[in-house]
Amino acid sequence: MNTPAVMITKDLIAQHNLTDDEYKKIVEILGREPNLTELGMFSVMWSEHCSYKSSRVHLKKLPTTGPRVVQGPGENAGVVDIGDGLCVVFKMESHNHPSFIEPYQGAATGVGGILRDVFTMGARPIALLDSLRFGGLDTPKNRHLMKGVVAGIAGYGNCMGVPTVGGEIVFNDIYSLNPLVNVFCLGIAKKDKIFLGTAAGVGNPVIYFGSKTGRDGIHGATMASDSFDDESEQKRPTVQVGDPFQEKLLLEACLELMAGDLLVGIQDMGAAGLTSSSCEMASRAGNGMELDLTHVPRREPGMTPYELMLSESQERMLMVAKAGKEDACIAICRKWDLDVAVVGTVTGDGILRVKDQGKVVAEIPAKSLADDGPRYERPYQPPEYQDMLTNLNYDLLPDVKDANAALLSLLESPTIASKRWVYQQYDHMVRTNTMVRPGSDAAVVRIKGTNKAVAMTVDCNSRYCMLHPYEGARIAVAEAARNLACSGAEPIGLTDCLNFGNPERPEIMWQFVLAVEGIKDACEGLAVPVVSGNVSFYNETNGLSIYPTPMLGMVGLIEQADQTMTQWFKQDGDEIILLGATREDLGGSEYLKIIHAREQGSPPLLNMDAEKALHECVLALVRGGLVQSAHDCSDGGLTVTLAESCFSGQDQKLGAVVRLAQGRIRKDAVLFGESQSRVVLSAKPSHRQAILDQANSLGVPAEVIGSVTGARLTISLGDVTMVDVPVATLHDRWALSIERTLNQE
Amino acid sequence: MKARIHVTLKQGILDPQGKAIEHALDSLGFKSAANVRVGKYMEVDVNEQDKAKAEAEVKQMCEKLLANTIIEEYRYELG
Amino acid sequence: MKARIHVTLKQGILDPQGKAIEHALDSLGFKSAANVRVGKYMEVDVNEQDKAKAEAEVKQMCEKLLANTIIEEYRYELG
Amino acid sequence: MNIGVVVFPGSNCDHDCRHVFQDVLGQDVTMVWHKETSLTGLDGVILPGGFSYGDYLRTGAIARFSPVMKAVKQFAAGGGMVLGICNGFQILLEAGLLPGAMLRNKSLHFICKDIFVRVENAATPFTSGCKPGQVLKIPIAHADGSYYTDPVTLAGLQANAQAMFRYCDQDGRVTPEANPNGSLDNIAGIRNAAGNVLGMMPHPERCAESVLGNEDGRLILASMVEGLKKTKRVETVV
Ligand SMILES: Nc1ncnc2c1ncn2[C@@H]1O[C@H](COP(=O)(O)OP(=O)(O)O)[C@@H](O)[C@H]1O
Ligand SMILES: [Mg+2]
Repeated sequence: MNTPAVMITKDLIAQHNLTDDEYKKIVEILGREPNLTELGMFSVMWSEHCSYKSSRVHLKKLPTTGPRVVQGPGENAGVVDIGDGLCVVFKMESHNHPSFIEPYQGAATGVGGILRDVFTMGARPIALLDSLRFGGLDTPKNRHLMKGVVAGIAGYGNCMGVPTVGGEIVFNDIYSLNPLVNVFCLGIAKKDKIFLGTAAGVGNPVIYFGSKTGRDGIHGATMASDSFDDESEQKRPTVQVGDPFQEKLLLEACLELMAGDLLVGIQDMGAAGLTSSSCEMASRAGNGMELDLTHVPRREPGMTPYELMLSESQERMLMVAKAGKEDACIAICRKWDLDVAVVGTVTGDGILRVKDQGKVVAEIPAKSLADDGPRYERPYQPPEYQDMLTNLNYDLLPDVKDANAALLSLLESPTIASKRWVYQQYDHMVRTNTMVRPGSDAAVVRIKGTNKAVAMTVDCNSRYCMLHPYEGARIAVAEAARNLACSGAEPIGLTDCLNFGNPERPEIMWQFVLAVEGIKDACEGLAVPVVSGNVSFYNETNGLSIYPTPMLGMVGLIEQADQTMTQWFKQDGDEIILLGATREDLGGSEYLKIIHAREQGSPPLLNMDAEKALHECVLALVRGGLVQSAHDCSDGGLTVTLAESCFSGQDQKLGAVVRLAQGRIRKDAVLFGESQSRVVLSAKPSHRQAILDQANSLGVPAEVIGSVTGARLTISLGDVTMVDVPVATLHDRWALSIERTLNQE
Repeated sequence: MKARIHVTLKQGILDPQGKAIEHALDSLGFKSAANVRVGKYMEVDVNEQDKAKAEAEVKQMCEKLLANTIIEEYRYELG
Repeated sequence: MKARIHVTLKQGILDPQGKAIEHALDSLGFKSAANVRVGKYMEVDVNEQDKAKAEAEVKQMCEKLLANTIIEEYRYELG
Repeated sequence: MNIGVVVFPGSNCDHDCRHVFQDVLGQDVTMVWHKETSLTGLDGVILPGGFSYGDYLRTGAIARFSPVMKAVKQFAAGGGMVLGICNGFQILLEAGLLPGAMLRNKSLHFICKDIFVRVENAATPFTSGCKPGQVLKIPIAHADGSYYTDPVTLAGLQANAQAMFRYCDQDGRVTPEANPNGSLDNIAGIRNAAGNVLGMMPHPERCAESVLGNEDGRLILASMVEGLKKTKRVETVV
């Protein structure tokens, strides 16, 4: 080892976001001071983003096993068996910080990253979903962010030929300086052809392929582990530019490589690039690796080992081939016009040894880099103001007077309004599998060559999570599963993307710990395993954190694709049935925010047994062919759900007349409260009794509340007509709201 | 006055489009062509007699809208 | 030698991108800006000492690949 | 029939076209890599949708120089049926197999949605299964679909009934509102003068199965298969 050319000073250590203790540990591991390249490698691998140092101890609690689980967390993506020798491979990831700095490229490279995570496992990606959070659209900056992010996702996903079949977007000013961009990807693979990121077999060649390495995104991983402050501007040169065309070639090349008997392991170069892919693959196999940077394809002259090891240039992969198969691998890469080079070998000594021009420039135990990073049990405690948020005196809020106006305002609020402006920019039909397009509770894609389909949804009500992280997280899981049930699917697995503020603050850590516990309990209650996930901390600016946003992506299986259900009414004369009980649940509702400008109160109560029974009931009804539509009640409550059922169908808009009993609870709670575990069904009158019997046998409250008829939505409470508006008017407000807002400049 | 504005990617930033064109030129047999970089060119009529004012205006336009200064740089001529 | 190539839409062909930028400039308060036209700008290194040859080469590139002469026109400088 | 689906780097509707011709319409399909120089043995050729060469520079501009395009030109010159869908249409334009060019959508956005087209000419091998004036619901998915050509060429297209599909509303009215991208004369698809090359922006392969809720596109693709059978018969007689 030659002596470090650069003195490792205290400043340098701090610039690499390493604490004194962490640095001491590095010296201990190496038995000497690191050189600059090594310091950089440790700093990226031990960053929050790569090492999960604040979250690991808590994530361990999540249930990750189940009869269908083929691969749980720890690999590039989770794998779940769907029968017929096939698996679904899925994961969700955030690209929040880069998207704030450069919305188009940030979002685009986020899509690129998650796609690579899925196709490195041997799966062909067949669907994307995106989950977005922006500040209110009343500022040019937020509009600019939204336009850029949506264009970036479209630009990358469309070019790749992977349909973006769904997603969700919520607008709240808390996200103005920290927008969230989470992307979910699902692929399909043969069960006996799953590839892992492992560098097994001493002597096997290590091959680099894809794009050339440039100076992009150096320190991207540490940036994602750092809060923004007023100096963030200076971090800008780290922006990476995506090349979806190159990624498309990479995808096809990978699948062709995997079809042959050529590979031992493969991994994409995501955050921390060549460093993470090499040390993680070696560590998983208990091996070492020797890399010679001399052979790494470069975009620019004069790149140092430090830059080469830390670059986050996109669209690159590392594979370990079977010895002797190098030429076959190289030929396939060349066919697809990719740069390719043998850059190293698997070694048996457990050391990641990096050479450049014949000299050793780094020498670190692979396992220390990949797995022995620091782990923190950070202190946590609720913020002082937590009680103030939940204690809301409803007596101070007058009950609803003009329910028509309230409904129109809710439909127009961008969180509820149609996201058509967004999903029309996404190719959501390529690959000809999309059975249910964006616009229903869950997206459904058929699996060619089988009778099956998979349903997918992403959900998280972060206002609930802010008011009560545990309950909010449970509700998010329940809502996701409910959306699947309404589509006719049974949940088979979950991926999460946990977006939070700075974990070094006890109140943020408290939110995190409670949310994880909520996910755990809800997943156990519904028997859904968590198979992959991602944590994004430090979503805060100048000490102001986002709402805790544990985003969930849930995947469901539909055994018979023709038993797929959508949310909109189908036929005049059908009856409308409400499953589930309505309580006085106004806390944290969209209604309180829009009408009373309050984000307060306790989130709705969730009884997991009732929720489970509801899913069972809805699934039985859908499979039995007894219902024509099923739509769960979420944002905006029963009235918004009914309105959406009237007009969200592409081909026709239908009216409804609904009569609700005037119980002992507030009118606004009946109309707009967000009680959980409720679903609005429509069905032929001849199926009424069978439906009520089915619900009754499962203990699910069920009530015929009206019928599909006419061209207006009319809702009465007792004898009083509360809502009476032409469906065309409702639709117009809902459908065009976002477009109108964005086109105002 | 007419402003002629060039917006190009900053040095070091990946230019996938330039790369693809370079590759295409090469396979078309233009072996002497190299280092293709692609940018935008814009013409804007600026209704302003005072050259200094017009210049300030155009600079503002570039900074605010026409160039994405995170990854792009710009230059302009007035006349 | 470096070729600097401008490819722009022919006069008379609607340029929605130019229109959109014009509109955006207007709402940003740049009231004096009008008639925005957007085109492409490309730089290509041409490894050819003879200027005439280089010029012929670049013209060929434009005709064959860089511009679609049904909708676009091009001009270039060499230096 | 043996149908060739050309695969350019960046094609992404190639599998979809194979699926429909093979699994839905029961034909043989051969995937043709863009470096191939011969199309012998094929009855018809599809240039599928996608982003060949990333759509960099202009859509279809680079793909048109792929080695296979020489063969496609010969194939078309010999009367072979060629269908270009979306990016395939754009490539046919750039290659000069069809007249005109594509401009950016008027909205500047990529647009993916169902639209309606009116079948302007049902007396062709690509549309024989349609009724004249029939309205089809077919999805589009493109950012550069605003068809443009000079007035003389346009007049020629009209005179020869070469404009095959025009964007219309649900009731078949060709209106500006029904034009999703700013195409000249609401043109959604054109054929060449000889009638054996068709380019269209909408994706018939995306709506050819009941499981996807719409089978209108099947009319066009099945017509093409029928058309191929007929030309095949003629060939063997001669
Ligand atoms: N960012 C987005 N991208 C694609 N589709 C979206 C996006 N946001 C919302 N959608 C679609 O709009 C519909 C309504 O979304 P949402 O109100 O979040 O549904 P739910 O409340 O049932 O989860 C869904 O079908 C969803 O997939
Ligand atoms: Mg829902």
